Parts: sequence; C-alpha cells; structure tokens
Amino acid sequence: MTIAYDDVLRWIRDFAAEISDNKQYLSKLDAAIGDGDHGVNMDRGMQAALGKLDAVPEKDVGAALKAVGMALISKVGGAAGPLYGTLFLQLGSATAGKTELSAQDWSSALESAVKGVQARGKAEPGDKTMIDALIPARDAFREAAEGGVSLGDALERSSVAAKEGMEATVPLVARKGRASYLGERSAGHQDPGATSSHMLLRIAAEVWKDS
Amino acid sequence: MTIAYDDVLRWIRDFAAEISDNKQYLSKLDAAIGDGDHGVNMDRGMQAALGKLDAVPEKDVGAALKAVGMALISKVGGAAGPLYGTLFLQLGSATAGKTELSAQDWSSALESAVKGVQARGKAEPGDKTMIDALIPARDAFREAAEGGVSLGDALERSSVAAKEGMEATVPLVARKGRASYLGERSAGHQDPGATSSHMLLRIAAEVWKDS
Amino acid sequence: MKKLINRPEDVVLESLQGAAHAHSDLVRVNFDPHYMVRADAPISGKVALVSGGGSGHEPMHGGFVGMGMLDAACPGEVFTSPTPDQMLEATKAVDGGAGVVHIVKNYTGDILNFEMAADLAKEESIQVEAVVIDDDVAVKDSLYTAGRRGVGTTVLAEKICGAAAEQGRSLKDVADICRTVNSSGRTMGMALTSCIVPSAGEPTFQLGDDEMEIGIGIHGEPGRERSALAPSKEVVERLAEPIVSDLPFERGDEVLAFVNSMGGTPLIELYVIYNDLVRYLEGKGLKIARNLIGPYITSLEMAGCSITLLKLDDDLTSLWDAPVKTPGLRWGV
Amino acid sequence: MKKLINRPEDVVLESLQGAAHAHSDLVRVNFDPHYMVRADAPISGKVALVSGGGSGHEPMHGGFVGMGMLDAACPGEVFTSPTPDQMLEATKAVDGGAGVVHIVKNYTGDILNFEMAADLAKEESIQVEAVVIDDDVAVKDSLYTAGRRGVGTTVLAEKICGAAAEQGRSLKDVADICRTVNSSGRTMGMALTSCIVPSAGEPTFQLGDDEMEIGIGIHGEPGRERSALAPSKEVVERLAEPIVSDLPFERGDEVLAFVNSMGGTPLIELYVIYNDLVRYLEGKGLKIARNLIGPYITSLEMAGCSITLLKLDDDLTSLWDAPVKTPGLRWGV
Ligand SMILES: Nc1ncnc2c1ncn2[C@@H]1O[C@H](COP(=O)(O)OP(=O)(O)O)[C@@H](O)[C@H]1O
Ligand SMILES: Nc1ncnc2c1ncn2[C@@H]1O[C@H](COP(=O)(O)OP(=O)(O)O)[C@@H](O)[C@H]1O
Ligand SMILES: [Mg+2]
Ligand SMILES: [Mg+2]
Ligand SMILES: [Mg+2]
Ligand SMILES: [Mg+2]
Repeated sequence: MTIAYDDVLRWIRDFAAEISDNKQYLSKLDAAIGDGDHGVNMDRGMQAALGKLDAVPEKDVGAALKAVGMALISKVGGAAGPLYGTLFLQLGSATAGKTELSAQDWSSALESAVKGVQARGKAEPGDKTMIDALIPARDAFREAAEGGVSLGDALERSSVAAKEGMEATVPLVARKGRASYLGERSAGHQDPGATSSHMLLRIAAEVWKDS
Repeated sequence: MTIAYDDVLRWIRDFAAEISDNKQYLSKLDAAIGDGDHGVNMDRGMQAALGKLDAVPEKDVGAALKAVGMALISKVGGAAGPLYGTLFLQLGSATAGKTELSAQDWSSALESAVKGVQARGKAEPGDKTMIDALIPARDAFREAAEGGVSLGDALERSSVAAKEGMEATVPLVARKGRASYLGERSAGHQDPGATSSHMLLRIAAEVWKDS
Repeated sequence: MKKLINRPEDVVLESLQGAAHAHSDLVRVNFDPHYMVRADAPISGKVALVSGGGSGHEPMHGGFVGMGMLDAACPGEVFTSPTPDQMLEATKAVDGGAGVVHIVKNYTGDILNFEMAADLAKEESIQVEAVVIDDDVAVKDSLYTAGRRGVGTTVLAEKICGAAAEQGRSLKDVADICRTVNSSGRTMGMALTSCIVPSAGEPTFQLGDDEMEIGIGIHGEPGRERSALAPSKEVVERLAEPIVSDLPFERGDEVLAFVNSMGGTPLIELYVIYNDLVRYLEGKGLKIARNLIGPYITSLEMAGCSITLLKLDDDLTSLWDAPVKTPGLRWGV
Repeated sequence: MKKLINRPEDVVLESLQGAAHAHSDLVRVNFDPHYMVRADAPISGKVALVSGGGSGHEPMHGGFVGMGMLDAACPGEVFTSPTPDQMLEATKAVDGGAGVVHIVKNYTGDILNFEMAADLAKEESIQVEAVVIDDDVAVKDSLYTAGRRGVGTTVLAEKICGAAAEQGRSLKDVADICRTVNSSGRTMGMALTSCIVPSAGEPTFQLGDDEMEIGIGIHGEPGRERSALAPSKEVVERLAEPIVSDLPFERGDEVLAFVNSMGGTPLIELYVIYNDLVRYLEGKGLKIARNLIGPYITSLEMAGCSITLLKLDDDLTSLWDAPVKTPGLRWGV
C-alpha cells in the first residue's frame, strides 16, 4: 500500500514518455489559444529531467522529485517552466529523505505542490489553467484517502477528477496566461496546461495502480 | 492612298486602348520569363502619351509621334521605355512636318525606327525581343509597297509578318533582356515585347486599312 | 514550412552562434546557459540593463546589446521565455556594483522566470529592480487577463534607459525612467499572415486570403479581432486610434512614432504606413518629433506591423538621441 | 495579395512620401520626377554619386542617400528602372563641379535609361562616369545573355565609393574604386517564395511547398534552377561555392561577407545562414574580416537570401569602416 522509490522513477519516466508522445497534441492545443509551444516546452524539460535522475542520491524520493523540478526550471522557460518546476520542487520538499510514499505522504505532497503553483501563478479555479485540473485532483485524492479507499483507487479517483477538471476548462474564458488575451475567443478550447496536468495524474494512477 | 494626320492619332489612341485592354496579358507573358511588368509599363506610358497629344502643334505627324516618344521615355522606364521611346522618336524624326504619310513615308519611317531600336538595344533577330516582330514587319511592308500592292494590303502583310515573328519567338532561347537570365528555361514562352510590337502593327493595319 | 534553417531544434543555438561570430567586436556570447553581454561588461559603477525573452523577435533583444543600450540579453527558445539560470548568470556577468535593471515584458512566463532570477540574484547581494513593460492596447479588460502585453515600447525603453545608464544615473533613476517610458508608450499590432514556430512546423493560426488579424501580440498568438483586408490608411486608423485615445495625448504634444515590421513586411510598405500615420497624427494635432521604422521587434516571418507612440519630453528626447552602438541600432558614435 | 498599401499604383509615391517625412534631417525628396538627394547637396568640389533602379529593393537605393554614401537615388516603379529625366534632374541637383558617378546595375532597362541620362547630362556640361555593377554568378554564359545582373555588390559599392568621394578623391578615382569593388565582389541568391508585384497582384512565379529556387535575381524573376528544399548548410554551400570558385580567392584572403534577406526572411534565419557561411569559408581558408547582415537589397516580401563576398584590401576595408549616415546604414558618426 505504498509507492516505492522505483515506482516514483517509473512515474517520472512514463510521464516523460507520455509528454513526448503527445508533444504535437499539446502544442496544438496551445496554438489554438496560446503560442503553440506547450508540448515542445514540456518535452524539452522532461527529457532534461530524465538526464538528471541518474545523479540522484540513492532512493531519495524527495531528491529525485527536486531534480526534476530543477531541470524543468532551467530547461522549460515560459509559464510552464516555473509552474511545473515549482510543482516538482514542492513535491520534493514534502517528500525529502523518503524512500517510499504512503497515501498520506502523497496527499500532503500534492497539497504543497498545488499551493506552490498557486503562490507562483496566482491563478484561481476557473481561470482556465493547470490549476483547474490540479485542484480537483488534489481534493479527490484527499477525500478518497481519508475515506479509507485503497491507494490505487484513490489515485484513480484523483485522475478522473483531473480529467473532469481538464474537460471543464473547455467552455471557460481564460483569465490567466496567454490565452487570456483572446478574451471570449478563448472559450471552446481545452487548456493545454490542464491537459498536461491531467496526464501527470493519469500516469500516476496507471503506474501506481497495484501499489 | 495616304495616312492622314487624324489617322495617325487614331492609331496612337487605339494602340493605347489595346495596350490597356491587354495590360494583364502582357504582364503575364513577362512574368513567365521576365519580371511581370511589361503591360503595366506600356500602359503607364501610353496613357501619358495620350495626355500629350492635345499640346501637339496642329497636324504635324512628326510632332505627334515625337510627343509619344518623349512621353514613353519619361514615363515607362525599364527596357521598353527607351526602346519604344526611341522607336516613336525615330518615327517622328522621319515624318517631321508632314501632315499625312504615303506608303513610302511609312516605309522609311519604319526603317529608321527599327534602326533606332537596334542601335539602342543591340538586339539581333532571333534574340527573342521586339526586334523579332519589328524586322519582319518592316521588311514585309517595304516589299509589298515596292511591289505595288495597296497601302492597306501592305499594312496587312506587315501585321501578319509581325504576328509570325512574334509567334516565332516562342521556341527561342532569349539572348537579350531579362529573359536571357533564364537560359533554356526561356524557351516555350512568347516574348512580351514582340507581342506589344505586333499589336502596334496590327492596330496600324486595322485603323488604316481604308487609307 | 519554408525556412532557412537546419534542424528546428537548433535554430536558437545556431542563430546565436552566427551572431557571436558576426558581432564579436560588440558582444560576447555565453552558451549553456545562453546569454549575450556587451564586450566591455561589467562596467564598474554603471547601472546594468538586462532584458530577455523568447527568441523569434530579432533583433530584439540580443541585437540591442552594446554601448548605450542593453548590457545583457537572455534568449529563450522561440517564443518561450528564458529561464532563471540564464538571467541570473547574465545579471552576475554585467553587474558593475551599481545594480541591475531587469526589463521584463509582461507575459506570465517572463514575469515568473525573471522573478525567480531576481530572487536568486538578491541572494547573491546584487541589487535588482525589475520594470515590467505592458504597453499593448489590444488587450482590453486587463483586470480579467494577465494584463497588457509588453510589445513595441520595450525597444524604446531599452534604448532610452541604456542612454540613462550610460550617463551614470542611479539604479532608481534608470528604473524610474523605464517606468516613465512604459507609462508614456502604447502599441497596437496587426498581422496579414501567421508565423510558423519552427518546432511546430505549421502556422500558429489560419487566416483567409482576404483576412487580417487586428490586435495581435508578438508570439504568433491570434489577436482579438479578425476582419477583412483593408487599405493601409484604414489599418493605420485602427491601430493608432486606440493608442491615441488610451494615452492622454494633447494637441501639440510631441511623440516618437515607431512603425515596426512583424518580420515579413518589407520596408516599402512600412513607409506607406508611416505616410498614412503622419497624416493621421496631423489630424490629431500631434507632432512626430522622432521616428523609428523597420523590423525591430518581430514575430519570425509574420507579415504585419505594429505602431508604437511614445509621448516625449526633453529628457526622453535627448536620451533617445544619445549615442548607441549595438548590432541592431547604431548612431551618434 | 496581402500588402499594407493603399492602391497598388500609389505604392511608390506614398512610400517615397513616407520616407520624405521620416528622414527630412538626412534627405530631400523631389516629386515628379521622383528623386532623393542628401539634405546638404550639392557639395562643392565633391564627386557626387547617383544610383537608382526599380523600387521594391528597399532600403536600396533611397535608404543609402546621405553622408558617406549616395548623393542621390532615383526610384523607378516597382522593379522597373527609372527614367532618364529623373536621373538627369538628380545628377544636376547633386553635381558639385567635380563630376558625377552613375552606379548602374546591369539590367537592360537600367543601362539604357542611364545611358540616355548621361548623354543629356553631358550636353549640359556635367562630367559623368557610369560604372556598371554585374556581380551575379547565377548568370552563366554571359556572352549569350544581357550579362550578369547587378545585385548585392551594389550595396557595398555604394558604401565604399561614398566614403571615397567623401574623402575628396577624384571622379576617376571614385569610378575606379567602384570598378574594383565590382570586380572583387560576387553574389548568388535564392528564394523560398515568390514576391508579388503590387500592380500584378499575384506571385510572379509559383513554387511548390517543398521547393526552392536557386540563382534568382532581385526582381522576382525565377532563377536558373528549381530544387527541393534543403537545410541552411546545403543552401550556403550552393550559394557560396559558385562565388568562391568564380573569384580567384586564395587561402588567407580577407573578405567582407554580406548575408542579405530578400525581404521576407527574418534576421533569426540570416544568422543561422551566417553561422553556416563562417564554417564554410573557414574550410576554404578565407577570413571574414567584415560583415553585413540584414535586409538591404530586397525583392519586396520575397522569402530567401543572397550571399555576397567581397575580397578586401586595406583601402577597401578602411573605406568600408568610414563613417556613414543614411536612413538605412549608419555608423561612425
Ligand atoms: N498564472 C498561471 N497559473 C497557472 N497556470 C498557468 C498560468 N499561466 C499559464 N498557465 C498554464 O500554462 C500553460 C501554458 O504553458 P506554456 O505554453 O508552456 O507557456 P507559455 O504560455 O509561456 O507559452 C497554460 O495552458 C496554463 O495551463
Ligand atoms: N536589348 C533589347 N533590344 C530589344 N528589345 C529588348 C531588349 N531587351 C529587352 N527587350 C524587350 O523588352 C521587353 C521587356 O520589356 P519590359 O518588361 O517593359 O522591361 P523590363 O525587362 O525592364 O522589365 C522584352 O520582352 C523584349 O521584347
Ligand atoms: Mg505556450
Ligand atoms: Mg518586364
Ligand atoms: Mg511560449
Ligand atoms: Mg521591369
């Protein structure tokens, strides 16, 4: 009922692969309401992150997650770099020194990660950003875990909530990030950052489903 | 059996109208092997020429033709400006002071016009230029007139010869003007300057056919 | 995609290498992290100016590094803000002890990354003042958005503040002048075509043969309004009117008029636009005292233009006229 | 056709009006006939330089009128050589008694019109020396053509001869330097897209999405060879190889490298090309001692580039470095 260090690495690697496979798709979403680079940005960053993982001190989940955060900050740029960088740095701080994560560990790590992203980006729910996928995912996981469902099921509920949050960005008018410049014309398109955030949580549920 | 002053003006006006009607066509021919401006250039010049005609001293054919030449020189630019300008200036010199033209007058006027164009442009027959329409037209007119056919028929033969000369430019590889830069790729296209020269002679034959 | 490049992923690096070869008399280029500093940096006792942003806007910012303008520029990937480590290293490389002004265009990415960099620089005891440029009148309702974008006024701010720093003015003074320029300058842009981000390989947005996009930014992002093609005269009105009515310009005011190509629009057209702008501003009683016409803040190969008006006073005018020697802007020396 | 213009027939006039408004400190513009002279013309005792050609190549030639470069420029209609009356009036307006050099690009139209103008000027007792620029290595078999076209080297000749005239050199000397530049400079160009002549309203030639045209001139005329798109590195080889093998460059020679945009190709790509050119010339043992990178001799909005190499000697280098103050080129003053 715990997420092992190797599971965390598998999650990072699979997320990197998912981003790589969906690079064009994410950039296309971004082209519709932004500047068309979200997939390319995230892919550049996650590839750099993979390169850092080998140098991580053995079996420290926090160190691995921080390494990903640093790589994203120094390789992504744009809005997503500092935001995803912060997300991973906060996940790392919350799990520093741990060799495995309990449901409670993951819940509070998610908590501080989302808090960090909001502190940096100042986005509120409904602004049509990655926050719209992250907050429902965080809340769903916490409720499920507190309600005593299995870790695997809690992760699945968190993933579903992220998906709903992502889909709910479609009709929204953006109020943060580049998409906000489009005003009403931003409605009718799914937010790219919410889409990549959903991938992050979906891959977690997939990779960790038997934990 | 002579070309009256008013006929000359009608010729100039009808040529201007013909150029205007075929502006796009001539430019299109030029686009294929040059820079796509021959029709526009000639039209700008002939419109300016029309504006000068009113100021011509009464019934002086030479003065009218010179006025056209000056207008072309100062309004056309490019290769066609000096060449057509010279052509009309020479027609004008050859007919200075005349109130009407005999077949002989027209023959020697054409003679010096073609000589002037060649002196300026240094083109030989077969170089794929207006010369390829002008020389056959000049020769055909002279032969016909010397052979005693009517002025109208001689003009018609001159027009037909210009047409054949123009059509014969199609397979030629250009050796003068912009088209020459294309090398072999200039073959297969009709020369725009030869085309406008044929118009000049065809309109003469049409306008003066009952002279 | 028709571009004179090698691999899309190498465009920024190779372009920077080319600039390093071309302008070694004026600038020094550091690779990994990428930044460009003026050849004589750091200059002891002089306030340093650092800017940066996504690539694809050349000559901005790298082309504005040199005497009388920027001390350093940080190029990001195409249309992607650079990262804090670039900005930190550049800031350290040019700090002459008098502090560093970060000139930041108002985009979420640029703001966030420059914020992180400023925090890191302060930890290393470098004084940093960040000034945000947000001059794009195309963005309405700035309360409900990330705010107005930083566009054309950035070029003018970099020139004017560079001159102020060169004169030995203090960190606070240079930053204040930058704020003054920002509050006195307004821009509006339009596009005839979309650009193509190299890594994307296709146009960011689609425009019909008879359409134009009004109120675009500089990242190939669509504008607020799509409309039928119109003559220059009308385009000028639709760009200049929101500028003039946004800034409290008064009859008799002197302005700097900046007519900018988005990259694919040639100079012959910029002068047609400038000609229409002269007439338009005459009608408003405004006098163009200075001008800048050309491709200075571009969106790759996008066809289109932007108009920036900056209200001048004597200080701004003399700072504008002061010598500048950079790859992209050069006079008086 | 997507252009920021009013009526196609007014582009040249309105663009010239715009330039007249923008640069009244540097140039004076005469309308009908159209020509542009430097604000302080005529300069007594100085050899004057006059050039001109079709419009659509901006900043050339009007943007090069000013101290240290041209005394006058005559703009024709788009891609159409100007007329003798323009050239005659311009020549008279700038003659300071020391004679006038006509810098003529080798096109039938330019040659014929400048010939007529020189004849007319001589009738008015002005000494005129015409120098023809024909530097385009794309034109082979020059015996069977109108000869090589005048392209990129024209810009360099105008700068260098302008400096020589400014130093007070004689008519013969300035004309000789112009001939030296012409015989030491070679250019080759390519296009990714056709341009659109405003009055024609459609592309002069059609190019597929995966095609480029090698060996183009500057009038939207097609080149000698059409081929598949290629990376910058290969394009550079295909442009530079015929140049290097045409001029007797020797290992160790110093050159000026001029990478020019045809109008629609942005600076970021020009630097990629320049970077590849540096490597290519290194392989040939040639040293780039000076460079010029940007849109200086364009074909309206055509995407593409040209490369010009000019073999330098000490005199040419110092004339290149000499001060110049024109709307389009400015340094050292
Ligand atoms: N202030 C913000 N807070 C949270 N997320 C944001 C904010 N601004 C933008 N985003 C997210 O970033 C995504 C865009 O990322 P990306 O395209 O990589 O950066 P950029 O907009 O700089 O090109 C958006 O889809 C949105 O989800
Ligand atoms: N040397 C020459 N002698 C005679 N005619 C020529 C010569 N060079 C070009 N021409 C004619 O000029 C025509 C092109 O004229 P135009 O397009 O108006 O000028 P430009 O080539 O300067 O654009 C060609 O089709 C050809 O008939
Ligand atoms: Mg983006
Ligand atoms: Mg032509
Ligand atoms: Mg971006
Ligand atoms: Mg022409």
